[in-house]
Amino acid sequence: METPTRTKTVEERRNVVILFAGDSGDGIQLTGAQFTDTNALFGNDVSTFPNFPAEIRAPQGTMAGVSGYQLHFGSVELFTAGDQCDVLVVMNAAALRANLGKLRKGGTIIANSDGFYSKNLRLAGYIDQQDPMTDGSLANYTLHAVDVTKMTRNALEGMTLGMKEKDRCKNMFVLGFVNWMYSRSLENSERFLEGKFGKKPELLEANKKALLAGYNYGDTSETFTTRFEVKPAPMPKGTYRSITGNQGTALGLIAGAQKAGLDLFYGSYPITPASDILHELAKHKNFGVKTFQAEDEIAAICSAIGASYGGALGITASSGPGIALKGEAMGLAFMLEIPLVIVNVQRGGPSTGLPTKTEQADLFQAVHGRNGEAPIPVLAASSPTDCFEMAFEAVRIAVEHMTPVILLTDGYIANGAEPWQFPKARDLKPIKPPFATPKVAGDMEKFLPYLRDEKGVRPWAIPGMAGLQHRIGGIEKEDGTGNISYDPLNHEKMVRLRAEKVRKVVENVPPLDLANGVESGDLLILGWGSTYGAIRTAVNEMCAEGNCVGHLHLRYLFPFRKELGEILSRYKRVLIPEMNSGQLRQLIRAEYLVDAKGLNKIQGMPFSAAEIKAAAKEFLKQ
Amino acid sequence: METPTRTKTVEERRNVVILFAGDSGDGIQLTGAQFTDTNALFGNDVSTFPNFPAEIRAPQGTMAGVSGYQLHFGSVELFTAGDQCDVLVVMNAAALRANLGKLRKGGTIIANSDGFYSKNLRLAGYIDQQDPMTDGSLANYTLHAVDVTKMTRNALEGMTLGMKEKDRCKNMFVLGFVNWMYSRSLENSERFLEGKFGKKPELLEANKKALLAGYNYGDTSETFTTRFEVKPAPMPKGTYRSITGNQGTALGLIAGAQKAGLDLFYGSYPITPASDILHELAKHKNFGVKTFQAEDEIAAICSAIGASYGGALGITASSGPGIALKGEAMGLAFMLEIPLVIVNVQRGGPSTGLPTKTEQADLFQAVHGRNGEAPIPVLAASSPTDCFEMAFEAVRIAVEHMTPVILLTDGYIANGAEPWQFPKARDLKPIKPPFATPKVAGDMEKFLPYLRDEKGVRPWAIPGMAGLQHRIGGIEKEDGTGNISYDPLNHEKMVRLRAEKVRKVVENVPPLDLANGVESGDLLILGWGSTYGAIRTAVNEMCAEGNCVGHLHLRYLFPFRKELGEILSRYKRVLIPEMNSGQLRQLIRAEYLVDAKGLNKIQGMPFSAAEIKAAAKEFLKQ
Amino acid sequence: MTTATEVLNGSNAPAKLDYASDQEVRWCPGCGDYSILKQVETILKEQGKPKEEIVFISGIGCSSRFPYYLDTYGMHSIHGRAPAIVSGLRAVRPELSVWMITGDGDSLSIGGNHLIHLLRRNVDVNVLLFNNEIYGLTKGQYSPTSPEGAVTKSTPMGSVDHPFNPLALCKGADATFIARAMDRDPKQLREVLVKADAHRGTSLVEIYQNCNVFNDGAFEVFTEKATKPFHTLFVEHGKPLVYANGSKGIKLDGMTPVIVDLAAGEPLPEDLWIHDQHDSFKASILVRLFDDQGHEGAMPRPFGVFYIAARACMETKMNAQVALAKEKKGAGDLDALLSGGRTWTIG
Amino acid sequence: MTTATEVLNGSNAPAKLDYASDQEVRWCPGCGDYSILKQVETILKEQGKPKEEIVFISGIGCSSRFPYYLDTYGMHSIHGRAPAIVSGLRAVRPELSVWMITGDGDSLSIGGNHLIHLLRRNVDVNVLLFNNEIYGLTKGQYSPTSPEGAVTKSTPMGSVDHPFNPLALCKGADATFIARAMDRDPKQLREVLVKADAHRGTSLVEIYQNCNVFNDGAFEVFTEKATKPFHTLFVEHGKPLVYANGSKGIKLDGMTPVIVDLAAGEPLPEDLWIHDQHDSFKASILVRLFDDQGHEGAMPRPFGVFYIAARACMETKMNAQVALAKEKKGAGDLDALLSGGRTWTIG
Ligand SMILES: Cc1ncc(C[n+]2csc(CCOP(=O)(O)OP(=O)(O)O)c2C)c(N)n1
Ligand SMILES: Cc1ncc(C[n+]2csc(CCOP(=O)(O)OP(=O)(O)O)c2C)c(N)n1
Ligand code: SF4
Ligand code: SF4
Ligand SMILES: [Mg+2]
Ligand SMILES: [Mg+2]
Repeated sequence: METPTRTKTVEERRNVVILFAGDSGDGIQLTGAQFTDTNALFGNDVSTFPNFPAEIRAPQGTMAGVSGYQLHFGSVELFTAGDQCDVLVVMNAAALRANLGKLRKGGTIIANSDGFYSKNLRLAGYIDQQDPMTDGSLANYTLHAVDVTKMTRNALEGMTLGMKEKDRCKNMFVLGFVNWMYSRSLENSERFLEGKFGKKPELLEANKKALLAGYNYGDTSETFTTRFEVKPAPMPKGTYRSITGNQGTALGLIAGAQKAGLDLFYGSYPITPASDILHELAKHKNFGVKTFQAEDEIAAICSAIGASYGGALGITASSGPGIALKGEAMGLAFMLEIPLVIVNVQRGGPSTGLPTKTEQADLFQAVHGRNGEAPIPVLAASSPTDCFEMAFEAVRIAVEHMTPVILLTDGYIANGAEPWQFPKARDLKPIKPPFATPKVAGDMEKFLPYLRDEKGVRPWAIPGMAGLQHRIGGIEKEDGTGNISYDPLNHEKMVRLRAEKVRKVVENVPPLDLANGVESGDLLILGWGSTYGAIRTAVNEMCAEGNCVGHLHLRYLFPFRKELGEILSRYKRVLIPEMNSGQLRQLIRAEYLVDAKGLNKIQGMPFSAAEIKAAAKEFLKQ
Repeated sequence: METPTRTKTVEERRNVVILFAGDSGDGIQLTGAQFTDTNALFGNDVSTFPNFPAEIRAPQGTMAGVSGYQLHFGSVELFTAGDQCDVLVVMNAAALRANLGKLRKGGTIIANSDGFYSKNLRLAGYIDQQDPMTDGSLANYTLHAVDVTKMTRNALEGMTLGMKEKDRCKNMFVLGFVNWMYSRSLENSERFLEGKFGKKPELLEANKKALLAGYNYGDTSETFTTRFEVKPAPMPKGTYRSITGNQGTALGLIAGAQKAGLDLFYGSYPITPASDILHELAKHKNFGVKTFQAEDEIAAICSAIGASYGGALGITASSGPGIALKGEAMGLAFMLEIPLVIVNVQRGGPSTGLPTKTEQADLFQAVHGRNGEAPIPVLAASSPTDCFEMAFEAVRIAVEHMTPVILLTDGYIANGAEPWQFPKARDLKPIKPPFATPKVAGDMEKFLPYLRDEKGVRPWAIPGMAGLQHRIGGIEKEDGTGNISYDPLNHEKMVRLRAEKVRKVVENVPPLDLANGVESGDLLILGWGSTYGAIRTAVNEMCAEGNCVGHLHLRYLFPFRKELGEILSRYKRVLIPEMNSGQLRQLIRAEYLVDAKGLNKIQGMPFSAAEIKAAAKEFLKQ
Repeated sequence: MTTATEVLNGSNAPAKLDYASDQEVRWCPGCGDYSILKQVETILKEQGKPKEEIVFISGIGCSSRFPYYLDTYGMHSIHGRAPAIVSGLRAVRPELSVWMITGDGDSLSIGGNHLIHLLRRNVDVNVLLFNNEIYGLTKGQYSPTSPEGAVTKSTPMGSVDHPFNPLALCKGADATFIARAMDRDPKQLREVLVKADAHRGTSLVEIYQNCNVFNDGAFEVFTEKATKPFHTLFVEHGKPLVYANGSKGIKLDGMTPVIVDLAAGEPLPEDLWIHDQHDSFKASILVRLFDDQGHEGAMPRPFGVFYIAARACMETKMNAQVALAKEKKGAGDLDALLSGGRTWTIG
Repeated sequence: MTTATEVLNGSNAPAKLDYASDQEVRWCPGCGDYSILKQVETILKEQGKPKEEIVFISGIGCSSRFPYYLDTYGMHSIHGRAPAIVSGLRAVRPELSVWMITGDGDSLSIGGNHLIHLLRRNVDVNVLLFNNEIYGLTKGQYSPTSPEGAVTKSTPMGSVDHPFNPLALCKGADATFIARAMDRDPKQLREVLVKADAHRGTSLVEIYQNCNVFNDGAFEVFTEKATKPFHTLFVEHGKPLVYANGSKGIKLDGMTPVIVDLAAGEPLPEDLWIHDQHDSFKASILVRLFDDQGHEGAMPRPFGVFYIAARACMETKMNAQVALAKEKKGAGDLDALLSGGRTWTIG
């Protein structure tokens, strides 16, 4: 369809941060995701940060019920969802009160005036009925009050839908309006609606009408004199899609299994924010993916161990509290020396903590959280797309090195989305399982299940392979035969052999490489995981401002690559920003005796580039 | 009774290491414990090392079935069970083959010749019937072959007991003999037998007869021309008893509970080598001790949490694999901020590992093995008697600081025994629980369950206290009220407040103090846990030999005492011996950026003083 | 300060129930949990026990938020572990009134083992098992009580797991009190709760609870006026099993229960199954009336108290042993314990 | 190389059973485990399945050392978790023959939850539950099947826990195959094992096993010649419940089983309970014959196959969904998956 347009001034913007906020019931996440999609399809770079309300559902209109979706889109390369917002779209008073702090001075507020009646104000906690719409407290911002409810209802006048259904279209009105505001056509959103409501023509019509009404409202209303335009970003040539971290992880795991020629078995127990990996994998059974919702996290990892023992790729995932339950079984997998991938989508801790918020405080748990000497490779993904890469890498290491592998992501990148120039299947590294060769009749030579190759890896003999029957378990084993052994020297030997095998894992991974900044100088900002975007942005800006700063981002947290020490030594100072109390910092200090400084934010919220920049500049002054 | 004696030459010995070894069924542990007791009562210093066969039972006569009990007794202060043995008492061929390596050249072997028939030799793995009794392979030792079985049977001639019962008295024959050999009267052993078989007069008589027969055999047989004497040790004046580490832990916990005026609730699931704590506590119900054998380790710790929530002292214990299961619940206890003591009697790992052997490889797990930022004080006991002290201390800290506390011991000190100059109840520190005061009628002020005192400790309000009803859980709490809070800044504040509270714990403990050696100099040997005796012995000898060496032994492993850094800086080198791959070493390096060297033995066996001395001298040369 | 009942009544008047806490109730509007909370508040109020002597322990799940909304002592613990926490608490504080709140995932998935051990030990606690046949808090995965074939977030092609029959499982674990109720029948729910509270031992009450967001209508046939009479069977001790407004009854053919039509007005046939809440064998069959209500000629689903048995509680026996030990050996003498009886003196 | 049977025969001749491994058997002399090992070896030999297609998974405990002694594939895993490992293995390798070896502590204490979930999912595995009513490996603490009052290392004043009735618990968890056997009756044990192996689904076989070191004689009344006839009831499908050398039978009075004397020679009374291994209601009662044999007029303890039900296995349904998905969508196309359908191109 063609969309009406009057001439209004159009201003160009380099990049825009817009935050949609409202009740859990207002369809905020969908609105945000749709607008993201449209801009991405248009060619902008995008980065998003969905911020869910706490795991419980709150009564409508309360602060506790506010759901937010922050979108950063631009004509330039972007690495974060943005520090401050330019535009705040709020469906009610609570949404405004909860997010006003994120809006830059002079920013624009588009408020659904229907969400500001006395009851909303009280539920939002505005004391004695003060009304931000009218009391001038928003003087520093451009405020547009729009009665979205009324106008949506008007637009759907005469349709036989009930009032409830009609009001459910409010978010489409808003979407239509922002599409107008940023000079986007409705085409993509309409295609989406057709896909979603294809079977419900009435709902489809209603949503389309609301969408168009919102668009037209912007176009016609006198109050909006200017619209904006954000040109496509100069992204590398290629085909893109948008992907969240949890999707990336799921796809990386499937791709890895496919490249290894293994069926994928996913044993898991639901937990926020890891559940979406289970939901995603369950959709792809035609890839030989089997998902098993276990009775608890222990059964989840043990079922995965059983699957790997059977010759499939066993995978389990959870978040902190669930990972805590898997420690004993990780020890077993470590002793069995079979492939296993353990994903931890970190959330705010300790204990139940802040289930819907992000944090990086499970690094110690990943590296040290087991009884006995049980070193396991630990990887971390730094962005939604990197979740794919590192999930694939986790599979490769687990299979080719016959070891459990821990992959750390977190709530921020797990739910955040960004454009992804996805690879071609054929370009993905093949993965070679070290399968043993079954005995042919007459071959009397004894099979040694713990005989190691040059990488220190043992053969993978699975049930069904003739002549390779053997017994394994969690008790210390005799070198070679794998039989139970209580011999003191054998124990020490095996402890060292297992550690050596894990150490060798990082000999076969890419050498360390700066993310950006200078090769040596005054300051190295060393990061891991989801702080990547914020650090990279900060370092870009600092370099532009003439500081000698470099950014190294670790994806292999245990063991470290050997060249790390040398790189650290090239800088006068080392700063380690983490969303914890300094866990990587501790490991770095212990390994390299470097007096690294920590920048620690433990608020269940990602760093802003500004925070990192400020701390770095402070540090440089010292 | 008076025991016959002929005149034979008596040689004096400063200290003696004797090792009893035989089948699990031979009553070796009892024989060793009895002889230990006799020597301790006589006034020797003693130190023992019972070495159990692997958790499974092996067929009689096999290497796998050998049980050993090593006793070091002397007229001087002793800190270990001894590096090498002077005397080896073996009941069969397997016992000899398994332990010959521990016997010093020129040492004495007392062998039960009845245990060296062809079948025994084969089961013991002596190839083609070679017989150590005859093939001269023991030329470097003094060998006494004694047919214990026959002589025991002869001694019990005419008693109506069955052959099986009679043979069960073999160990008493041996005990009688060594009592003679070391000039000890049988009185103590007889008293013991009377206590044990009081109700079974026939068995009592049989055992006494065998005991006396063994004694007389030494006295009469011509082959034994000399007996030995070990004079009492110059121990501090006072009253002593003998105690194992697990007994010490149990008593320390009870004493702590008594001093705090709390009932003790022990929730636990059996596991080697921690089970004996459960067995010991279960005997003392008259102290208000309740033991609960839970369905698993998770239920064990959770039941203890429930008990502490109810105002009792909740305690749980296990070993590595069981502790691994408790991580999530520790996080809960940490968030609830209630008293809880978690004991880990470490064993060989990882996974099921070496269940009956000792190791120190769970330090990382104790310090870092939880999700989120959940710092918990970690203590470690250095000897059987220190288990009492540190268990008491763990209770004090848990109660007065309202926090879970982890106490680490290990299989070596848990099963080992030493003399203990036990304290008087009244001399033990009183422990003051920070109970809240119930509201009196009319008091309308709101109770704040998370309001902290100067130590950062919250009040302990238990069900039944009027007006203090409140709700707590594992989700992040609002400072003061303890209500659920998802506020970002509150989260960071609470993380820091909880860490600060734990940091303060060590402000109220004794300042660090060298175990022995010089205050500053060339080398500090830094230890923790059961390596105490070996390090202390090594350092004593080195100092005697004129080296500038000091020995510091940590009992508080997390957090560290503030003066630790300064002490480390007083020495040119730091050596850290551990029965792991260097876990304390890592924590020390991270905290103080000191290039400490590790001495690591991972053989399920304690260090010998000689091993430590050798490594230290090597290090001094560099 | 909003309280459960205010939200229930949609009113926001500051009226405050005695046993309600000052915390805002945060379940989805329309959630069955509100009704259960209200019934519990009501009977607490009726009984008037001092608040400080009441403790609510829960695990994790929407249902497990329950303790926050009552002004008693309460712990919102970790997923599945409430039974173990309750066991420790009861062992040391047998005089308290303890309630446990749990969901079908919390108690039958991750917490299944602790639940069956709680039942065999017969710890004195009232267990309210909120069964909504879904994982609510994690937003809609199937649970161990979801019917086979259930299409949920984690089972796009339908669940392949045969569900638990919760009461059959509890009976198998030797529970001493078993009952079933539903959020939509407040009166019957209150009656059952009062009996559960009166029982000494573990009182297991399964409560059908509607999750109107992720599993709306799961129990419609039992709760809706039109269908309720024909699909529900309310059992009463000593009374025959009769339902469908008296038009149908249940008798036993050998050990197999069968439905019989009852002629209006006529006296009831002799051979109807008479409910005996103390008969373990009968209870073992009664819990087996668990037909899929979609099936032709399905047996109705029983509600009410299935079974009550008298058996001493773990904590009672535990405390008796402590008392006995003190009586025999005398209250612990620490010095005697420390010296251990076999000592020697030096100097 | 010593094999199980050598040790059994006390002989040390190098004779080697086909299915025995080269590992020395390390149970205490006289342990009931030897007999069970021998019966399993025997039926494996009889069936002659290729060794490489057989897998034994165990937990931790004396009994769990079992897999080491057979020359098949085997895993000695961690305490209580064997059912979960089995579930994952079966899901990906449904063609294998899988056996699970566990003890009363391993399966009913720490592993209780995994066991009941295994049963409800009906994973196809033969579960041999070695019940010796004690923790053997940890040297003698009471277990969830130890009788109340049991004096053990951890219960000097006697256990205060009411024990599980293992088969009642399994029936409550909707097990599809339930049987009981004992180490001392090799013939009956073999018969039961063969039936268990033939069943598609989880075959739960409780085996009374004597721990002669820590709980000697726990099952004497059932195993000793003199008492066995009067305390054991061997059930057979379609046959009346008769025991005590034919002198006693069991009939049902309503739902309550009662003992009746049978006159020698006379035809059996009509109303004796006829065992029907497919009747779920009857099985629910049969598992309840669990009297303490010390009591006057105690019901005998049933042995044999109690119950068999046909129900699809979890792994069968799981693999069917995968097949269906492939049929519908075609075998996964990785490129299609990666592109995800909504793409845009730059440049
Ligand atoms: C150890 C652990 N695993 C998983 C979770 C995530 N989780 C929270 S509640 C829940 C299940 C909720 O279902 P149910 O118990 O039926 O309660 P409902 O929300 O339906 O009332 C899960 C899986 C958790 N909090 N902790
Ligand atoms: C996580 C964990 N907890 C505890 C133990 C110690 N443990 C080993 S076997 C066992 C119980 C053994 O009893 P059972 O399962 O009946 O087997 P049995 O030895 O009697 O054959 C226990 C508690 C362990 N190995 N791992
Ligand atoms: S999700 Fe379901 S169970 Fe949870 S509060 Fe909402 S309606 Fe209730
Ligand atoms: S302890 Fe008992 S169960 Fe274990 S091997 Fe010995 S006799 Fe058998
Ligand atoms: Mg639920
Ligand atoms: Mg057992």
